[in-house]
Amino acid sequence: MADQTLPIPGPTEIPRIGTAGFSEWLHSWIVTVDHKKLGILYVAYSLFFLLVGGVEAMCIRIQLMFPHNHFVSPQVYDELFTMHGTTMVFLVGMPILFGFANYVVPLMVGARDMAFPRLNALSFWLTAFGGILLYFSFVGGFGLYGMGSAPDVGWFAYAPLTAKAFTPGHNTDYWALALIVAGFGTLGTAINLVATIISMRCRGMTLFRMPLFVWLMLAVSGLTLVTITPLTAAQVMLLIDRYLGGHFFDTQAGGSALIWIHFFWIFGHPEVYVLVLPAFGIASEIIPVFSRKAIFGYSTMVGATIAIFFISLAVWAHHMFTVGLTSVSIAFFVLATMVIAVPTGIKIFNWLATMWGGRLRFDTPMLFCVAFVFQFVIAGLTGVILAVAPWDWELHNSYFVIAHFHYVLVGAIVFNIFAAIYYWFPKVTGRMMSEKLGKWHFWVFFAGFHLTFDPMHVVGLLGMPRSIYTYPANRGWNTLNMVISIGAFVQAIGVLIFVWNLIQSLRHGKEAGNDPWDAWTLEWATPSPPPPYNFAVDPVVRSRRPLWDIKHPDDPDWKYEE
Amino acid sequence: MEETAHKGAEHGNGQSIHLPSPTGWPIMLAFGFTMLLAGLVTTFMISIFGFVFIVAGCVGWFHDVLPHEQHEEVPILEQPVVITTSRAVVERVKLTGEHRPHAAGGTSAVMAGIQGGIAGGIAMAIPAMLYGLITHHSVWYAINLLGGAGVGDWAHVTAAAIATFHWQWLLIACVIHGIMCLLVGLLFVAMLPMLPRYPVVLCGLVAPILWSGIIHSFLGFVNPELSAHISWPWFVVSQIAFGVVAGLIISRQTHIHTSKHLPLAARMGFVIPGMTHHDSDAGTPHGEKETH
Amino acid sequence: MSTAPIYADENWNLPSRGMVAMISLLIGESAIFTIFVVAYIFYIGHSVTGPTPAILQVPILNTICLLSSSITIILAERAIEHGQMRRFAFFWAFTMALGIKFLVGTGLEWRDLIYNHGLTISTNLFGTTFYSLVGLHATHVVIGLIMLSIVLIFTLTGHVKQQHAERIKVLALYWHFVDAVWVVVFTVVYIVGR
Amino acid sequence: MKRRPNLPLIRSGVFILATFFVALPPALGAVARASANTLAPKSTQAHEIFSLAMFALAIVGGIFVVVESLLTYAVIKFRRRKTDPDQEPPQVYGSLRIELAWTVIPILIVIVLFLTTARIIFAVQDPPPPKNGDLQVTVVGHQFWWEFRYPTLGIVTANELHIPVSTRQDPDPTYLTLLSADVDHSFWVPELAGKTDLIPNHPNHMWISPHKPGVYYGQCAQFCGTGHANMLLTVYVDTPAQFAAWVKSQRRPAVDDPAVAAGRHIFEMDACANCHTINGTTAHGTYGPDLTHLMSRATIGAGVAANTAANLREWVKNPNSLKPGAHMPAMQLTNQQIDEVVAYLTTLH
Repeated sequence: MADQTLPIPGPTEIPRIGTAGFSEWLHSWIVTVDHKKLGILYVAYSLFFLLVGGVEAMCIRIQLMFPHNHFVSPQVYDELFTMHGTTMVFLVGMPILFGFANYVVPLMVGARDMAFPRLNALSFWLTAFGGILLYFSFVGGFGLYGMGSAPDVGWFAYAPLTAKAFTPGHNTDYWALALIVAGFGTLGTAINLVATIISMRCRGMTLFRMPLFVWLMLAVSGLTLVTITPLTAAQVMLLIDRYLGGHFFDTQAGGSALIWIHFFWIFGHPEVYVLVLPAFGIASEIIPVFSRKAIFGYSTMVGATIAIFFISLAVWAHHMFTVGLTSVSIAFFVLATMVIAVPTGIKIFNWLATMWGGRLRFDTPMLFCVAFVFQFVIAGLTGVILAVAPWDWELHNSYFVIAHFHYVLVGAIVFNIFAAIYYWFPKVTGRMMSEKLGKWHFWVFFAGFHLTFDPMHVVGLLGMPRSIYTYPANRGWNTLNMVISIGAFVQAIGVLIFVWNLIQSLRHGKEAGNDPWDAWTLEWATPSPPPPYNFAVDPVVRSRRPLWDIKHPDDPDWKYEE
Repeated sequence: MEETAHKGAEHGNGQSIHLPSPTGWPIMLAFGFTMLLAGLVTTFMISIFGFVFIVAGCVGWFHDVLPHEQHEEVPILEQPVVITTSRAVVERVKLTGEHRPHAAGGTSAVMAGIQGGIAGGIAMAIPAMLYGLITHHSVWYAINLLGGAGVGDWAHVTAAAIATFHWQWLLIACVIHGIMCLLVGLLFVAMLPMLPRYPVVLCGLVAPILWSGIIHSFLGFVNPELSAHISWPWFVVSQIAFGVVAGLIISRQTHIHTSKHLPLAARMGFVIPGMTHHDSDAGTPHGEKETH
Repeated sequence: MSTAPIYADENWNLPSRGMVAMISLLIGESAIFTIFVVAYIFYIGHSVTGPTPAILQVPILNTICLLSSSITIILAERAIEHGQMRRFAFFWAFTMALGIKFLVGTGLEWRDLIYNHGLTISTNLFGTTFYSLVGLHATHVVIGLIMLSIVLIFTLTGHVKQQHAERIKVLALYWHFVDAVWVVVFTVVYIVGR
Repeated sequence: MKRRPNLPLIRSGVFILATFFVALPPALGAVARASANTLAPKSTQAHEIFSLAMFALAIVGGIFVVVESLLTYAVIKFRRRKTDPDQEPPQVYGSLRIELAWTVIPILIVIVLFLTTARIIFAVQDPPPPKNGDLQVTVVGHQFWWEFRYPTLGIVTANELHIPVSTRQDPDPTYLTLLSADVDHSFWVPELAGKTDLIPNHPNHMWISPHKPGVYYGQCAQFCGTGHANMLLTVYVDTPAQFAAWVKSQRRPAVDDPAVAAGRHIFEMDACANCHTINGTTAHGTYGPDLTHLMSRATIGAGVAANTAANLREWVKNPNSLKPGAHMPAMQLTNQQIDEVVAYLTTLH
């Protein structure tokens, strides 16, 4: 048999939260430089903002339930959708995925910590304070309806609506400044991750033996380096306009509104891949474990990742098919956008092939991952539809687009975020999450998701544009909007079940042991939760699935890997 | 894990491990930076306040790392980690010894596909140009059809215009033709071993006719101008020329005939335990690294 | 039981994390500069009123100073590698002097533009893009000089030793980047844009 | 293990998908009284887009059915059963051949789809240049209303665009030049054409060849501020006779009815004249819509309310109550003054 007892040491006791030592406990989290604690902080912070952004989404959906509804004023509605978008992308999506990376990547590559633990702490706190500054806008300054001066120009903040002439007050400044702060944090994390992945790998962990999640985080970090920075640069220009009287986006003085759109989407499109690639990474870890098979076509997956990395930098103008580009440049961006579907398709086929012939175990993480694959196929195909530029002239800025990108952001990314939480929760806390509540969470959220976003495609095809706080009653959109809003509430219930599960399992979950899923990557070779030093002795690996090699000494992976 | 031999080699003495000590300076620096910018939307004093924090944070941080990094000693506690599985048995795809596949995958196959594609592309051009020469007395006719119509900015072009030389159209035609031929070559090399019998018939007859049928069904929409000027019999002849040449080259180079009796999994080129040529060198893990 | 031999690769050398991180940072910085350079190029000739780039004087001396500081910092790197600390301090200080000369030159140029030509950041698009791009670069020079001066202080007090060569090289890489960016900025602003 | 593909299943899948995308919107759109359905083309451009859309939909629909069926099959077939022995399935590390196949086939599909798309892009976006006599309209986007100028006809109007029908036998396309007075907007009438943005300092062009007379609805499709949702747009496609009559009526100077002279006086003397134009009076403002033929329009406030005396009264009293974010201030007139102004406005046919 393959049983093997390893003398890897770990703490005998999980540190408990005692009321007596509360200030000490709090202090230990504030001054920590441990990648695991920072990872937890990231995830906790993002989950908090997930709820906040979710509440904003609920308000939006209540407002749109009926035509001519008066739940919120137009001004507040604009603030809500701007803050919803900004929150979900910058305060939920990126931090939570970087949080997972923070926790898992050093463990996966067999390192004691990130390359720069203090920089890691700085990055987290910058991100956190950026979020707080953004939300301070609700109370800072004077505004309509007690909403303060929250940004109200859309998360894309198209110039010249952001110019002082059109948005006096500090709404836009809050948006730009908060994102610059958070952006520096993100940049720091990206640098840290690249350095960790390149320079901190344990003995034997060659690039082509890294788990796919690590590969994808390497790509994401690289992509972050070249995408967050253009946004920061453009926001600095915006602030120069607003504070120093510059003219970058001042159309009265010859400035260009168009160049902002370019700059924003040079950031904005790769940003989608910054968010979705970690989700791919999560799926590439979970699907093999629950299919009980090695990932199908590891090298192709890596190749597809690299292809996506490069192509994603050349597709931004597909957000701009209606701004009046020349036909030739539209054709170029159509081609680039369609081509990126190819490596993405390869990934989907490879996940399918991983499941094919496996022995699928539908624990909650796997359920979320399978739903992810199912929904991501649709998201990808509606993406191809939107890449067909003439059709995009009809669909651009309609609810079809909203449906498409929520299929990516929720159907793919949020589903994988949940999968990841269910998957790594035992490692982080030493306790399992409740399977029963997990299944409830999955099915309720799944139903709510489809109830919300499937009809959104139709309402978009019926010509409903985005960013509108009210709509005419005679366009045939009323019933569908009602259905969408109901779906949103079903999703909210799903999320509440999840939160309840989280709290319950933290206290009463059953003991997990170090390797509850019978998995294969290095993080499962440490106690749960791992000790501060991760590995008492530096691990040495010979294949992509080091734990498989131990569990199956007669049939180790390194014999077969190309 | 195999690394038990390394225990306690580098870090500490087996009792404790150096880790960077916790520090409050990063949060102070982050707070200062946020305040510095927050001053822009509140009052100037906040910025000054933030600046003081930044300076304090930088100095404090500096003392953390210089002259040498501050560490804390984390004691190692012995806690056994069990790495085991209840699923020790791994099923195998049943294969007998003579079913070892030949070196069908890898870069050599890709090269064969590329060569087949190029050769097929050249062979295909011959009937196409012949068609132009016979019907319109111009070798450029077929090229212009592909290149001019390919980019879609044709509107009611005359046959005479199609028959004259245009360098842009030639260029575009070459690009489209080249890409398509390479792709189909690669597709052949991927698919042929799965259907190992009569490769030349498959490539040279079945595939071209299928392909022509598919194209015929939607070309009228993809490109009406091209569709209006195309001659389908000649089109099929060109496709067959491609298929025969590409199929011949690929089947020669990849020994497709030898894989006739293999099970489907082997013909599909799966890398599976028991089906790989790595089997024999199990004890030399150093060897595998070079293959990356 | 496993009989697989222990896999011990004798040569397990990974790149230095400091160098990797600095290269990553510089990739990000390049993206920022790219955006500003693109904006500058895009807006050439778009100014509605006010001074045009024709008023610019080509800062030849400044450029020579900054570019030669790259050479002196290389000499400083070599010195510390060989443990010649005095030589290191000399070249390091020389590098800083060249950097300061560059900054002073830029300051004088700006003063001339502001007071003699009436060009400020809010005058017109040329002013906005010019001061932003050159100012962004100057900010990097200032940050570089602060870091260089910290190293210089610690060198003079004897805290910097040969074993710090690795970190010094990382810092020097940043300085090289600042110089390289100047080549781009110089070309765009003073040659293409004029 | 290998089974024949279940053709009836695939067909029904395609059918359901087609229903969802193609049949459902028109079915729902038919219920709507003012449909803005993207799948109900009524012009040359929209027809081109629609046929391309159906082609693309056929392709992605096919892929959808194949991939999702494979996924469903895998999930059902390879799920762990209670009776399964607790052991690992055969490990498969990959297959270069298969991966090559599912790389090359999508690329071939992409090429076909791209070439088709490119053709339609050129066909729709690069029309033959306008001939002499083709109608040209300048559309100016404002926060939050539309200004339509017919330079060749000397007409300026707002929010309701009149263009002639353009049959296949007798094509008479209208060419639009799109400008913006302030921020980004987007001109979108789904049944007539795809959208084109109105961007300051960046004139854009589009053309429409509507096939069927009628009224078409659309609205601004680029977020432009508080009033964005109420920046509606109506296009009247007229028969040649109707269009000629409309042009004739619009070219007359404003009606001058002595009975409402008091209202006219308030209009000219008060701030109204700073922003609005009424031909034949001293009011020549250009910040707000031209009111010379106000009563020829069906709605006020860019489609926010029907053009009735009651609504006009409400509007003059406090525009923000009807349309939050509207730039027109409440004019602080007495009730009597409001009545007089409204009485004057209702004469402007």
